[in-house]
Amino acid sequence: MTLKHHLSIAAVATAAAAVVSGCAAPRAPAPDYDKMADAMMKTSFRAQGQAKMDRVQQDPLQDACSSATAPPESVTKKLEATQLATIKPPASGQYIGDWKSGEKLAENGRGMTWSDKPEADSGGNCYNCHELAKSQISYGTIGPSLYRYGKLRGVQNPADPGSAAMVQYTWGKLYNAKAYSACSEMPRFGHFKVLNEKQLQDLMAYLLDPKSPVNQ
Amino acid sequence: MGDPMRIRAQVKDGVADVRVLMAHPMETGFRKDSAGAVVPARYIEEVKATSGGKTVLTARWGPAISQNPYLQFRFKGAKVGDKVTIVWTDNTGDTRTDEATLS
Amino acid sequence: MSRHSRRDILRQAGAVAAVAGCGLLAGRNALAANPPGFEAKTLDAAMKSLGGAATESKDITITSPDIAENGAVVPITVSSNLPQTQEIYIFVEKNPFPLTASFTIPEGTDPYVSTRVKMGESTNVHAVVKAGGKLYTTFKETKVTLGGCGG
Amino acid sequence: MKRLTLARACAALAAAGSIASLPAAAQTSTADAIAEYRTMLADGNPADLWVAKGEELWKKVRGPKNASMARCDLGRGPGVVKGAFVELPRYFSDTARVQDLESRLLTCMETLQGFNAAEVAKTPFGRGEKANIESLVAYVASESRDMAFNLPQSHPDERTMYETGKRIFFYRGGPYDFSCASCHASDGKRIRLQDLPNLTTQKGAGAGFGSWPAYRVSNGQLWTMQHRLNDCYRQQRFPFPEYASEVTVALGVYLGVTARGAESIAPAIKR
Repeated sequence: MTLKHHLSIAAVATAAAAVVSGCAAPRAPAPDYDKMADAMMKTSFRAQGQAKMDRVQQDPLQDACSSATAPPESVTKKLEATQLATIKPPASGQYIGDWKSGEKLAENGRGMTWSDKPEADSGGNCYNCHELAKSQISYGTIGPSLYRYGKLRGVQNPADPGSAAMVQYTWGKLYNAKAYSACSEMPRFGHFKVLNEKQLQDLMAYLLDPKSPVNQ
Repeated sequence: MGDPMRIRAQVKDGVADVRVLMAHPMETGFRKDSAGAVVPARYIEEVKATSGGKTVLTARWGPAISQNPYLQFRFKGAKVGDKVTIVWTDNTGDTRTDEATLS
Repeated sequence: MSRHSRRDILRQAGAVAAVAGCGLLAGRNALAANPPGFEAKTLDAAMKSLGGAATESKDITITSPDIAENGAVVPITVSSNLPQTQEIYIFVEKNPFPLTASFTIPEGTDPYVSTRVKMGESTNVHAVVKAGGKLYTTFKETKVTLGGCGG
Repeated sequence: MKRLTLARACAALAAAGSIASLPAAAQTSTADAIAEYRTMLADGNPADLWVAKGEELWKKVRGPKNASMARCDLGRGPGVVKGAFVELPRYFSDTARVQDLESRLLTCMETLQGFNAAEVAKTPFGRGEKANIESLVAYVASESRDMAFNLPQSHPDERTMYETGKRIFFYRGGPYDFSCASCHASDGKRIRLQDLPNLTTQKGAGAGFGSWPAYRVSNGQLWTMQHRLNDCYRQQRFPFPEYASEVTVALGVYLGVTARGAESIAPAIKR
C-alpha cells in the first residue's frame, strides 16, 4: 500500500516534470511483480485433503526468506530471535528417547501431503537431506552430513550434565532450525507440530545415543 | 485389444535385430488399488514372433516381466523389406498383433 | 542410427500395425496355460520343473546392472555360446514366483534375448539354457536401491 | 500409498533390509552403477508408446464437433507441430494469455473439437481425456527432439510470467517452509540418491525442465510437466495447484527461459 502510494506520487512528479520540459508522455511505473506473484499464489491452488489454502499464507519468516538473495543480517537476526523464543523444552523434561524408533523416523519421508492420511504420523525426512548412519547409502546432501553427530561433539553420555548444552542445542535445532539460521532449508519440526515430543526424543537418541548406528 | 506396439526391426549382414515395446499393465495380482481392493492379475503369457511364415521366437512370461514390456531378439536370413509379425496374448485372453517391415 | 531415422521406422511400423488385424478375443482355454514351472515358489522347485539338473557353464552370459535404481524395471540380457541352444529361461531367485520368462529359440534365431523384469529386492538372476537336450546355468547378482524421498 | 505395486512394496523392504547390508561402497561407484543402469534403459523408452498414441489422436476426428487437432495452433501457426514444443509456454493473442503446451491443447480441444476444457482440466492424471492430453504432449514433444529451447520474451505478458515465475520459484510456504528453491537452487545436491538439478542455471533448467514429459519407470506412467509440477507441490506439502493455472504456467516460463539453448530430450525416461 505504502509502496504503491509512493509510486503514484512519483508518477505525478514525473508527469509534472514532463509537462514542464515538454517531453513525451511519462512511462508507466514498473509492474509490481512481487504483488502479482503473491496474487497468483492465492488463486492458482485449491485445498486438497489435509493441504488447505492456509498453507500458501506465509508467516513473516517465510515471506522474508522467499527470494533468490538472503535478507540482510539486521533482518535475519530479528527473525532468529523470534524463532528462538518459540522453542519449548520437552514437557516431560526427558530429551532422549529410543534410537531404534528414531532410525525408523529418520528413514520415513512421508507425512502432511494431500495424499497422506491426516491422522498418520509424519516421518522425520532426515535421510532425504542428511547422511547419518554409514550403513544407509541412500542419503541426500541438501543438509550437512550428521555421521557421528554425537561422537564428534564429545557426547559420551547424553544424561551427563557436561552434555547438557549440546543436548539442548540439538533439541532446539530439531524444534525450530530457523532459530539458528533464519532461512535454513530445514523444517521447523516442533514449532509447526510436524513431529510430536516422543518423536523428537527418538530422533535425539538417534543423533546422540552412543549406541546409535549414527555414532558407530 | 491393447494399444499399438512399437516395433523397430533393422537388418545388418543378414541378421535382423528386432526391438519391441508392448503397451500392457503387467498386473501381478498382488497390487492393491487406492480403495484397498486387489487388482486382478493381468499379464502377457505368450509372445510369438513370425517372419516369412516361420516362427522366429516364442516367449512365455510370468507376471514379473516389467510393465510396458520390452523384448529384443535377433534372427538370421533376413533382408530389407521382409516383414516381422508380433502377437501377444495375455492371461485374460486379450491379444494384439502388430507388424513391421525390416529396414 | 540417429533418432530421426529411427522415428521414421517407428512411424512406418505403426502404420502397418493399424492395418494388421487384431483378431477376436481368444478364449482363455484356446490358450495353452503356462507350464508348471511358472507356479513354483522356490528357485529349486522352478528349476526342477525343467526336467533335470543344470550344469554350471561359462558359455552363458547374463548382462544386467550391478545396481538397479528401481526394482520395477531391471534390464536383463541372456546370450549363449552353447551349440544347439534351444531354450533360454530367466529366474529371479527371490521373487514370489522365480521363473519369470522362457524363450524357445528356433534354428536360425540367435541364442540371445533381452527383456526387463521386476525385482522385489536385491537378488541373484539365474539363466538356464537348454542346448543339445542338456541344461546349463549361470547367475549374476543385482542390487535394488530406492531413490527419491519415499513420498 | 495408492501406487503400491508389489515391486514398490518389496523395494521398500529392500531399502530397510538389503540396502543396509550393502558394503559402504564409495558413493562414486554407486553413482557409476546407477549411470550404467540408466544407460541400459535408454534404448527402448516406453514413452514411444505414448508418442504413437498421441500422433494417432492428433489426426483423429473426435469430440462433439467431430474434428481433429490438425488445425491446432501451438504458436507456429495452425497445424505446425515441429518446433512448437521448444517455444512453449508463449503468448497467444486469441486467448490473450500466456499458455503452456497443456493449457494450449485444452484450448484446441475446446475450440476445435468441442470438449469442455474446464472438465478435462479437473480429470485426474492418467484418466479419460487427461490421459489423451498426456499422449498428445508426448507426440508434440517428440517432434522437437534435439531442438534448442527458445521461448519468446517479446510480449510484455511473457516477461511478466518470467518475473512472476521466478518469484513463485522462491515462494516458501506450508508446514515444512519449502519452496521449489529448497531442492533446486544449488549445484550438486541430492535427495536420497536422486540428483537434483539446479533449476536456476541454464544447464540445470535444461536437464530438469528439458526432460519432461518423461516415462517414469517407478509407476509405468508418462508424466507431463504439469504432472511433474503437481507432484513437486504435493511433496512441498502445498495445496493442489490447478491444472494449467497461472502459477504452473509462470514456472514453465521461468524454467523454459532459463533453459534457453539447451536441447530437448523429451520425452525422456526417468526413475
